[in-house]
Amino acid sequence: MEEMLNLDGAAPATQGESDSDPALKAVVEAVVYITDEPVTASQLALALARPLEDVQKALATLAAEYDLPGRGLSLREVAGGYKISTRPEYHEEIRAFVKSIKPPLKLSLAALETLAVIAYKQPITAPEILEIRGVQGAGVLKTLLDRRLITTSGRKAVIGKPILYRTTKDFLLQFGLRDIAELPTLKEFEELRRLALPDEEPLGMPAATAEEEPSGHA
Amino acid sequence: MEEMLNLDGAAPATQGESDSDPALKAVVEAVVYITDEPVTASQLALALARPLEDVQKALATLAAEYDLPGRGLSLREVAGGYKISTRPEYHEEIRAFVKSIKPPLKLSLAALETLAVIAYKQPITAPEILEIRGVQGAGVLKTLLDRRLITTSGRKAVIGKPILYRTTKDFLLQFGLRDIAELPTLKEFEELRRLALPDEEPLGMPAATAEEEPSGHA
Amino acid sequence: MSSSSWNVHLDQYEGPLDLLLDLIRKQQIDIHNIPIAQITHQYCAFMEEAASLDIELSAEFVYMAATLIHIKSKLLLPRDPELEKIDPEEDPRRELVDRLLEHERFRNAAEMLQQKRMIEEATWSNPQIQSFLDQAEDPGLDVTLVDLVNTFQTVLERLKSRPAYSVEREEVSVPDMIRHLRSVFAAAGKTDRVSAAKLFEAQRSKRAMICLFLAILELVKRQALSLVQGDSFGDIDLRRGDGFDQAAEEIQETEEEYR
Repeated sequence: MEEMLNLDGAAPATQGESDSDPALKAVVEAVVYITDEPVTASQLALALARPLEDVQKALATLAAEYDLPGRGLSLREVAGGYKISTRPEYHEEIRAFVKSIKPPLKLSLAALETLAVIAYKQPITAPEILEIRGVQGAGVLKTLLDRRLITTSGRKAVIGKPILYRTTKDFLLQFGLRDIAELPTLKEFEELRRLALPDEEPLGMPAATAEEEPSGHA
Repeated sequence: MEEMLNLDGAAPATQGESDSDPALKAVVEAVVYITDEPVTASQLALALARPLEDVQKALATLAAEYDLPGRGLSLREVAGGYKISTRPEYHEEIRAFVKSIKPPLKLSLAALETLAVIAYKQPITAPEILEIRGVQGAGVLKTLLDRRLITTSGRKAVIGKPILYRTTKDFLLQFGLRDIAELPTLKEFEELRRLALPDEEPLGMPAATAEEEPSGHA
Repeated sequence: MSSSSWNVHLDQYEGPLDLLLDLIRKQQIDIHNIPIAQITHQYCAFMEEAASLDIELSAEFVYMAATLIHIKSKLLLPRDPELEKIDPEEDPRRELVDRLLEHERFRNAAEMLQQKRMIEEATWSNPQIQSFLDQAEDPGLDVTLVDLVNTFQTVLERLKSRPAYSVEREEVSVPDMIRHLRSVFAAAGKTDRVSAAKLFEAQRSKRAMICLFLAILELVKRQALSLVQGDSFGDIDLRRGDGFDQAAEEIQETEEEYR
């Protein structure tokens, strides 16, 4: 809120604008608006023949401005580039107006788990995935490949030369991730559980989800 | 202009907010963004179940905000409705940008089929490709040659001495392969297709390979 | 915990790790100190229940049961305290616990991905790049390696479903082509004329063309077939003669003998 006032009210002339060239910011906004693939700072710098830092500054300013309350759109970093989209909280209202409803990406829990294993352990082979998951069933790999969420990534130099798999840019796009490093570490998951453990009884947070989730997704 | 001043300058704390509900303004912005046809105030009022005046006020506020310097987009009334578009003064830059982005490799289905046959059966002659595909595909080879995805590779020692084709280094680069041996075999893909693998590998076996890699991301 | 309280989930355990984890978490058992006898008992009860309900459990479930029993017996076996001093044995449950914890982490990660996906699904973009693109551009496919493999599979499947004579070209012979000619004329009906060019164009291999050519030559020689040309430089047609069927049959027979 304070930030908004700062930017919007107090500073049409000075502060809000001073840290990034308004003309450059305007062009950058226009370009990000039209592109279908997230656009990177270096693509912009190259095409507009402007220093990379200036472009980065413009993008940061824009992202902050879109982040203000009272905005229905967001400009954020996904899959290494920037894109404009509507905010998830207005999902219900917007739905009525959207022409091309994107088909919901229905993934089974098995597919999501396999995807998680690949995301964290990539590049990884099918036998390794099966070993971690403790189940046979490479069927989900085909689903993930067909949906372009994963792709092959060479072969592992062990007997049989099994194919290695890794996640794709589409994976980042569809899950709204900046890059693979944005995923919380597996250790963090452990800590979340440990933190939540003491009051397991009353709230039962992680235990409850562990119990109920399978029924929901399966 | 007056409106803008009103909104922006004079009223950072109270007034700017008071004359339009920020949540409504946000939804309206999102909807105007998502619709391709200009959307009217009454359409919005109906769909969002809000009084027409409130919607009109939100639209006016939005239009004024988009009109501020440093914006690359405009939200204005066109043909009785509102729509968001890029500002004409940035069209040159947008076009330059669109031209600069390297388009992803796009191939017609015929070209992709031919490329797939060459990749798996190389070196191969044009009649042999035709034989496998069963479809006449004039010009496709030329497309692939022009894009440097395939190249000629001598002639086959049969009647007519037809030219042999093979894939190139560019092909490997394009598909992220180190060498052609990394190409997944059809058998491997066939196996993925089957939902559950028969227990070819006792569960314990792949453990050895998995253990080599616990360093991953975890 | 009675066995009936988990049978609602029978079909939901994708693998034994899922089941074990659920047993442990539901009973708030310390995962680092699993009462292996109790868990093994419950696990086996679950398997019996599945069997009684005719639910087919995969081989991994059986394998896990064996693992549990093995751990249980190892724990029961008294260790020589002197030996323990020199070579302290690792807790036999250790490996299983590690696997369970890792499995749980990925289960949580999967849930996290699911949430991220739900948020992403609730956002929309409306790129306007089309209005800045060259309209003439070829709307091709944006291809990946997976597309390449899938495409090749499609091509091969199509190849399999094509008529046999064109597929296995090594098998094509002169008698095959005579048979082919007979069926073509049969289909042509009363006209008795067939375009030679079209016949040749329909062949998918050089060998097939040669066999067709030889078949025609043979039939012409026997005057069962004649070649007609409407006007100079016009298309050449094949015209069926009176003895066509008989001659065709004879050639087929003799050729067949040489094979």
